[in-house]
Amino acid sequence: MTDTSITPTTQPGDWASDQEVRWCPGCGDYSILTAMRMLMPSLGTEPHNTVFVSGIGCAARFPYYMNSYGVHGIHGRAPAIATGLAMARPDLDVWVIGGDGDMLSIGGNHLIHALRRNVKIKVLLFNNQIYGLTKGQFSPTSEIGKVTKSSPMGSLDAPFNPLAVALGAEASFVARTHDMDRQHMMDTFRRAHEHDGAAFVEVFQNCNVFNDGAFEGITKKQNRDANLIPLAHGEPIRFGADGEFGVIDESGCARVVHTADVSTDELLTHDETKHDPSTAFMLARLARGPFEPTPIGVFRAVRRSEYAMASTRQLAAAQEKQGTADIAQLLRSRGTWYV
Amino acid sequence: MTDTSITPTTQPGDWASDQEVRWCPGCGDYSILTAMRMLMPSLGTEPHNTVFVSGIGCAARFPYYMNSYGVHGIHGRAPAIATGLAMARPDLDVWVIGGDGDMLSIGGNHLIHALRRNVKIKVLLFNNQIYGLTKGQFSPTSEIGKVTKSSPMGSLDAPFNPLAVALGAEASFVARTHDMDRQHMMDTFRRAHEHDGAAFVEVFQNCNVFNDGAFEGITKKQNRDANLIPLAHGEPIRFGADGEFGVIDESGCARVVHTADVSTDELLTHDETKHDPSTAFMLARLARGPFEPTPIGVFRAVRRSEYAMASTRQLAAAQEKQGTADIAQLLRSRGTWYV
Amino acid sequence: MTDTASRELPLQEIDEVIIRFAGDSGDGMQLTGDQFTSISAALGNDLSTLPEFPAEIRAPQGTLAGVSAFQVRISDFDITTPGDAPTVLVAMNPAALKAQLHNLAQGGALILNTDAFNDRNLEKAGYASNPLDDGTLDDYRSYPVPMSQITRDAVAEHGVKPRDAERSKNFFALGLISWMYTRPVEPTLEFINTKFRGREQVINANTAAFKAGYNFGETAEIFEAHYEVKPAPLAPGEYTNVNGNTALAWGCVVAGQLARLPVFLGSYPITPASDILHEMSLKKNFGVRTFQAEDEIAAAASAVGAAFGGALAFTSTSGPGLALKGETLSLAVSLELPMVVLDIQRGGPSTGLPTKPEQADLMMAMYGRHSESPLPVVAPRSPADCFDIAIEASRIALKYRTPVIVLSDGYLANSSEPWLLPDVDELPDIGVEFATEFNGTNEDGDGIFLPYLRDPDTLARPWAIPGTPGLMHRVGGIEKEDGTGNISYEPENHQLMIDLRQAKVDGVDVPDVEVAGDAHADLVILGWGSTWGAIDAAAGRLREDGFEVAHVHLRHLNPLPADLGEVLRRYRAVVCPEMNKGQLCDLVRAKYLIDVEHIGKIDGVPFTTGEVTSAVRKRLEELAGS
Amino acid sequence: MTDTASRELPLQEIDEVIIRFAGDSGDGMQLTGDQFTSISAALGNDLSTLPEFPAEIRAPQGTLAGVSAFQVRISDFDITTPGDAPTVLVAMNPAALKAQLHNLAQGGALILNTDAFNDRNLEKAGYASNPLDDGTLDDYRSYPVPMSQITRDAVAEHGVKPRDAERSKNFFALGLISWMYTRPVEPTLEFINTKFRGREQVINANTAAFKAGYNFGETAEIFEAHYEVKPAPLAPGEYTNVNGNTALAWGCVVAGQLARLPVFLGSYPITPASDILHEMSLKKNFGVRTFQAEDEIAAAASAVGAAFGGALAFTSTSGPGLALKGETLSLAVSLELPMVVLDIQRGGPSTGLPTKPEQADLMMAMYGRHSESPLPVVAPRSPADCFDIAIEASRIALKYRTPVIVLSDGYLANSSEPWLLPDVDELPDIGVEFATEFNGTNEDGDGIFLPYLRDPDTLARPWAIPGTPGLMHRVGGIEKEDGTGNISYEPENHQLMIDLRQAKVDGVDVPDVEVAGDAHADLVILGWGSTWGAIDAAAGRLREDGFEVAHVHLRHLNPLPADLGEVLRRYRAVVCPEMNKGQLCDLVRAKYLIDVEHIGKIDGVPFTTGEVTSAVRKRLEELAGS
Ligand SMILES: Cc1ncc(C[n+]2csc(CCOP(=O)(O)OP(=O)(O)O)c2C)c(N)n1
Ligand SMILES: Cc1ncc(C[n+]2csc(CCOP(=O)(O)OP(=O)(O)O)c2C)c(N)n1
Ligand code: SF4
Ligand code: SF4
Ligand SMILES: [Mg+2]
Ligand SMILES: [Mg+2]
Repeated sequence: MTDTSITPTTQPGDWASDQEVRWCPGCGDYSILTAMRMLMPSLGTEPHNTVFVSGIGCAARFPYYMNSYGVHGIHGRAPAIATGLAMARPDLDVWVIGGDGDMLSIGGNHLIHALRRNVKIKVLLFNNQIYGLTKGQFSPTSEIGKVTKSSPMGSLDAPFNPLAVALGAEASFVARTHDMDRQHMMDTFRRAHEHDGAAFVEVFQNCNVFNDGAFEGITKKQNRDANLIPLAHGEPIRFGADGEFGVIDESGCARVVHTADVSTDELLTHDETKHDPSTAFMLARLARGPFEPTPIGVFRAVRRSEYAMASTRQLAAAQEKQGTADIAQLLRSRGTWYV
Repeated sequence: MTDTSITPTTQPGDWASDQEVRWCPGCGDYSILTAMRMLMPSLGTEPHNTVFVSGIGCAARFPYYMNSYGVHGIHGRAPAIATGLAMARPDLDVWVIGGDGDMLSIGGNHLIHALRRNVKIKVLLFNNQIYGLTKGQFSPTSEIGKVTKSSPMGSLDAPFNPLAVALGAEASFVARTHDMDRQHMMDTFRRAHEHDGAAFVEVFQNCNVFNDGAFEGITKKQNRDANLIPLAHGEPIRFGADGEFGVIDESGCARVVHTADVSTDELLTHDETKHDPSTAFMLARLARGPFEPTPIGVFRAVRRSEYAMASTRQLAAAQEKQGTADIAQLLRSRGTWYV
Repeated sequence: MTDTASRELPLQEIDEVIIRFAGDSGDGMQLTGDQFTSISAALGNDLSTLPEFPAEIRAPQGTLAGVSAFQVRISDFDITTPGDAPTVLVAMNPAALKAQLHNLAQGGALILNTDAFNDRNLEKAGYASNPLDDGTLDDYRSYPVPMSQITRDAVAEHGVKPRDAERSKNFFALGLISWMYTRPVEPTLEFINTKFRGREQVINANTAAFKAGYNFGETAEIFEAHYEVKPAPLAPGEYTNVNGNTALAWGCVVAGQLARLPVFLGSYPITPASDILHEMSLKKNFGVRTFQAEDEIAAAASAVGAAFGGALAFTSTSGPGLALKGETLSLAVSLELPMVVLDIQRGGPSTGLPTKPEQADLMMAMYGRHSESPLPVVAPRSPADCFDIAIEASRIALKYRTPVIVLSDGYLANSSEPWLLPDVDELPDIGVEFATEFNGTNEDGDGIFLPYLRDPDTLARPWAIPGTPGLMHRVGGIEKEDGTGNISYEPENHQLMIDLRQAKVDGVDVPDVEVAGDAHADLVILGWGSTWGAIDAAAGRLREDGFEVAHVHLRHLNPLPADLGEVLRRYRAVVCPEMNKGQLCDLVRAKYLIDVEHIGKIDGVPFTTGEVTSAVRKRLEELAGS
Repeated sequence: MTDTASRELPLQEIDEVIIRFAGDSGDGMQLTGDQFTSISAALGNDLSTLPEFPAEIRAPQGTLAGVSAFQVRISDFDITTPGDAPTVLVAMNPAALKAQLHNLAQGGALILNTDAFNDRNLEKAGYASNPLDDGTLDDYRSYPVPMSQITRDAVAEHGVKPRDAERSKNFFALGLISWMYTRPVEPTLEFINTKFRGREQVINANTAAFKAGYNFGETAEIFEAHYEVKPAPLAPGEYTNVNGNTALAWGCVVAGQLARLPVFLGSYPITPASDILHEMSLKKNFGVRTFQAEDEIAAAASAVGAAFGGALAFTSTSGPGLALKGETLSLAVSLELPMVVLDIQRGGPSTGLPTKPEQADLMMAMYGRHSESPLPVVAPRSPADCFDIAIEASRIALKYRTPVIVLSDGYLANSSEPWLLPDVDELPDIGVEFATEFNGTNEDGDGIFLPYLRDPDTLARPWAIPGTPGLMHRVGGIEKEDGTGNISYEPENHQLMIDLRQAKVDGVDVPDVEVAGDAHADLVILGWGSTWGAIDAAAGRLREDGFEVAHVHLRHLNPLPADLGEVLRRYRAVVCPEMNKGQLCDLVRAKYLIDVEHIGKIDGVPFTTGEVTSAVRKRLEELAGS
């Protein structure tokens, strides 16, 4: 997956801004930041052609720490800001960073619309299943029954499955990674970057202050074998220390089986390029939460018309047809008369 | 599906308000209104226990024409208004009506959050794939390439599949019907009404002024056989004049086949009660648009905790534990001293 | 049939006429009015038009709710409004009569399609008896014409189905009115040919109906005279007829050219602003990118993004949408990026009266954001001025790096007037430079970029767009340190930044007040926005009546012209007609402690010249008496 | 160790002390301050507190960004503010010293944890040399105490891990301060036992540390004296200590009881308003339903829905959220349903300074909606007043069927004061009746329900909730016909409804102005909201200095008290201190044409008594001189 044709012109350190990083010590955001800084030199882009756009939240402080252009926007609106930017400047590498509250609560609508439009922005949702910056209320990904400051008797809200939301919203690129695996993050972010359209990546991120250990059931070293299902394009989906588990399709739903109990061709072969998102959806729904076998990797990566370039093509076609800008002609276009 | 145990205390006419209906002559909204007025008496509810809540748009004028309580809200916010109402008053029968712009564009976020919370509101989305009230701009369900006032060279926006959005958002009840089949509408609305939670119904609705014939490919009499796939719980999914077509699962994606080419048990048996929404999603994605075989009926109807009642239970539990309201005790709850 | 009438009817010269075409939405009244306007424009009349659309998309045929109207005023002198009351009403059916009669001037002419006055239509319009013969119309000059029948007969030979035949009756009416006001025939025949190109039958039918109408006037013995309105003494030059929304859209497109920047519009449809989105969507060849966002917040946010990227960014909306954009505009204020917000005001609160104008978003434009979020506000005063105001707003936005709000309204949006085309070469250069170099040094003496280092004159910060090597920086809505733009929670810095943002807006270069009329009068009428026409006309009438009156019309509402207080203090009375409850009044009162008196009206209908005249006259008389 | 100190140190009686505890976020300074407050309250002092939280969730340990502080003022007289400058600063590390020293009063006492002044911490705090011995502290009385070490030693015997031992050092500091100000020991020991119930080791460690601190004061020979602050002459009765957010939340809960209505709160978390949501979420046994919405718009919309359903509905937020709610509030204005919006103002624009107070949302509260959308606005003046204002806002909302905005701020939200508990039976009945009957008849004489038929006194419309047989009706944001509430596009009706909505708000029963201080002074200080304490104290100081000064503090901002103009006109000068750029000033200037002079400050820090005093004194001196 690594594109070796690119000779880095920058070093990871070139991507670090001069601002002191101010997340809580131990926060998962640090490792994501490191992964991003380490990845950047190999992408063949430059800091000055790169923009990080964010909303509000702990995650949303991310742009301050990257030595690129950046917009720290307002709560929930980053996908919309980024859409305008990406349309005006299809030449830029635009990343959107936000938390589960930022992009699934107040900003849910902008997210799903950006995804369906397939505008070339790379959306990383740092899912810590909590509102960090406002000090610990439940978020749209918190589990039912979660006791927080705003849900002292337990939250009543069924959580979103971010990947299911994205797939339901026509996302052409959908992936998941987690803050405990730098290489996997880098690979996944690279794939998002390479995708010609809107890319959505859920990053399981630990908030050690308000929701510590939310993803331990799958990301902790000793749980990974049993619960992390790495997706690899073209490969049958199997996992476990010795590949003893696999995933099959059962009338449209994914189910975990012992590989011993089924023949290999009964196992689902992962195909991220399928145009119909249903299989990806099925995989996204395999786990009911990060406490049972959960796939990570690229769920879907399909080509469809990228929005900003399509818009550019319309401008070109219009110029072809109507001629380029001519103010005098514009002012006369509804007919004139002389006095 | 008709509950015969209810003796109607009202007539359809009792549900008609004194306001003149003001949709364009020929608008599909009329037949939906008729279906609703005809259905109501058989539901065992009364006009004074019923509330229609809407946003803004042609569809959103609906509440004015029902002789019940009603709120004609603001653009996009009907699901949120209804959520507050349904929480404050779990005893009421709350319906939400809106167009594809109202509930999928500006109001998309409120819709998906209401669905995931499973608050007892019945959401009918009148999908005419256009902005009617503002006189014909493309909507989030308009097809790519659609030429409208705001997309003179064709829209670039990939449309949402409303059912996929709803399923991606954890909707516990998801159905589709269309304005040319009164009985099917009535059956579907009844099912929505009976569902103990948030119900989402997409109604294909013809806007004869700005988007005439959008659904003809499936709803026109002569196309129905070939393109309308009626879903029936527990039955294999087949359609066609003589059941010559069927639907199968192909590694998690739905596909239309000639029934002659497959054995009956290869056909998908429709199970609306499946907890995993993946099969329903697959069916929702079967058609890429209303021009090829498209399922109608109830895609999903599963039980999960209803939000308003869950909230009521928390209030009761709190009273049980902390005792009922006592102002004096409240004011002393942080400790006091005497001077 | 020739261009000049033949039956020996007197040809009376009149100085103006105000005609209102009214019919069912399906009757093509807008088209008819538009075409009449075009011919009159070509004849050199001054003119002003105002369409009136039904609130419903397509209310049931024949009902009051379905009435669509178009008012056009043509004159041989300079006019600024479409006129208070039509002198001629063309009513295609009973509903049109019922809905519009109250507007008609006393003794005005009524041209009625008698065929439509059948029982069914009368009932739909809510007439208990037939107004044609129950005395309802006694105070007017009625001209009953069986338009449907004659049209059907006239088009019969062209093989048009009877059901379709009647659809040409608007051309009959146009023909008749063209005869009455001695308009030439050819332009309309040409128009029909162009408009319906390729549909022979339609062309033939409409042509036949039009000629039938013209001939009817000439031959039917019901008209006493026909009329001529001579050209007005307009400044010589090339004119076009624009409404405010079109002019505004063109202004935005042209501003991009004048700034040498790509134009971006993020918008969400809303009456009466949608046409700006529509019009700008047609200008892709100008490099204009339009984005129909999912809502108004996204529309504004996308404009912020585009502005960060170096576009000249716009967002267009009406009141409810502007209310939604407040938080995002506060971000734009904090980011100090250029962008222009177009608010086409409509009746409120809430959904209100979406198709009716109001001027009640001024306070929201000033204060509809949390904390101290100052931004410049400007307002056009006429349809054609919308073009200039778009360029002026863009100029301010770019020069000062600030969001600017333009307050137009539903009246300006839809009404139109002849516009003397500007000399393209005389249009201002509003371009600004992007930052490309370091503008500071760090402790080590190395060059650095300070994104909030201000221009000492304008207090604008540098605009360095992504893609510029070396100038990478981050902007955000948390309070920023002066100069570096880094997050700062320092009290002194916050006070400084609050003061700087305010000073920047206060320092926008706004021209001094222009006093129209009698500078030395006792009373000045203060106005802003679309009331200009009515106030100007009222001042004219009052002067004709021997009063002295001054008129100050503000195009810049924030900041106000530096000399405004001083100018207003010269007068014994300052009155301010506004379609609101006194918003400009309050701004001026608070700022200058001048007792500006409000002349209010908020009923969805623009001020008439008469309303302004009589309100001001009353005050003038008081002053004279006192 | 006993309650009274034994070493023969003089016991000085003082009238007040202002102590600021400052340390790293993890150091437990809030707990320490709270507990000191509690003991002092029980001793009968008057008191006022103000916490200061770091802007970051958990900034790196030892850095300036991570400093958390708590200021408490105790006195033997009546006080209204937490004091301008602390007279005692407890600094647990170099960062705390660096961040806070500038606040300390000249000559103030510094109690320093010398153990924390190692190279690493000094560097983190940005000290080039050690302030303990480089002269930095020469102007203060420093008391260096090796707190970490003594704490570690003291708790060692309890088997606490050395790493954890230090965590008790805040109790050491509390013990020391308790000794200095002769606070009793038992309440804190009890507190420790309750707070850490079940965690024996922690109880023992904290107890040991606390006692060690107390004993250190008594035995270490570094203090010259200890002090006593006698009880204040507070009105007798039962007191509790509340901050503004808690009082506001309780007020909302209690308002529901007083109205006999279920309470609904729709909210989206935002600093500094979130605690209202948290607190109300804990009151489910009062039938309070809280709903954490997906955003602020949904929060407001859900409140509208709940109000339609018959609940007493609230929505709580801060500036950015209120900006988002504008369109929805305009709907609420149009629907004429009761609801209360709580805006806890913070520094802006945009994200601004989220943890700092400001009073700059007043204009947005007044005008942050499109068109003419008037609604009542009220503001509490002290933490305890938040309770009353919630009830008052609810009363107005219910009586007049209107949304009401409450403007609190981040200062009131977090600062606390002793609150003499009200007599529950004396709380007002704010209940209103739902409509249950027809209130009109149709042409046929049949009874009908007119949802917009108004009460002639209040102009409120009937509130008929779903479930009421026969009263089915529809409400909406399109303009409604007076009486029937049916959609109406009629011009006269629109004007009428605009006027009625305004008249209803203008007619809200607001008490007359209360003039505090010298009613016949030349100068009056006009204030609103949280500046009350500082203004009141400043007025007191000025009077002590021989000046006459009046003080008018507004709790009702819309409508303003009927006699406000008349009262203000009695004074030669009206000055108005506000944490904004002159918003109340402008409202009053526009309305009464009175030259209200702005005393501005917008740096995220509340006015100190000193600032108000000197600004007003200057003006008083001018007046005297003139
Ligand atoms: C309009 C608005 N509403 C609310 C807030 C308060 N707020 C800031 S961040 C946040 C949520 C943070 O949660 P998340 O997005 O999950 O990010 P995290 O801090 O967990 O990384 C909220 C509610 C705000 N800043 N602006
Ligand atoms: C805040 C706001 N933005 C925009 C509008 C304008 N508007 C009214 S309805 C509508 C969309 C109508 O389309 P849809 O929801 O599909 O309903 P339809 O008319 O097709 O039934 C829009 C954009 C509005 N009323 N309020
Ligand atoms: S609060 Fe949680 S998410 Fe935020 S910085 Fe701290 S650990 Fe990270
Ligand atoms: S515009 Fe379309 S959706 Fe609206 S009423 Fe007319 S036909 Fe129906
Ligand atoms: Mg989060
Ligand atoms: Mg629609």
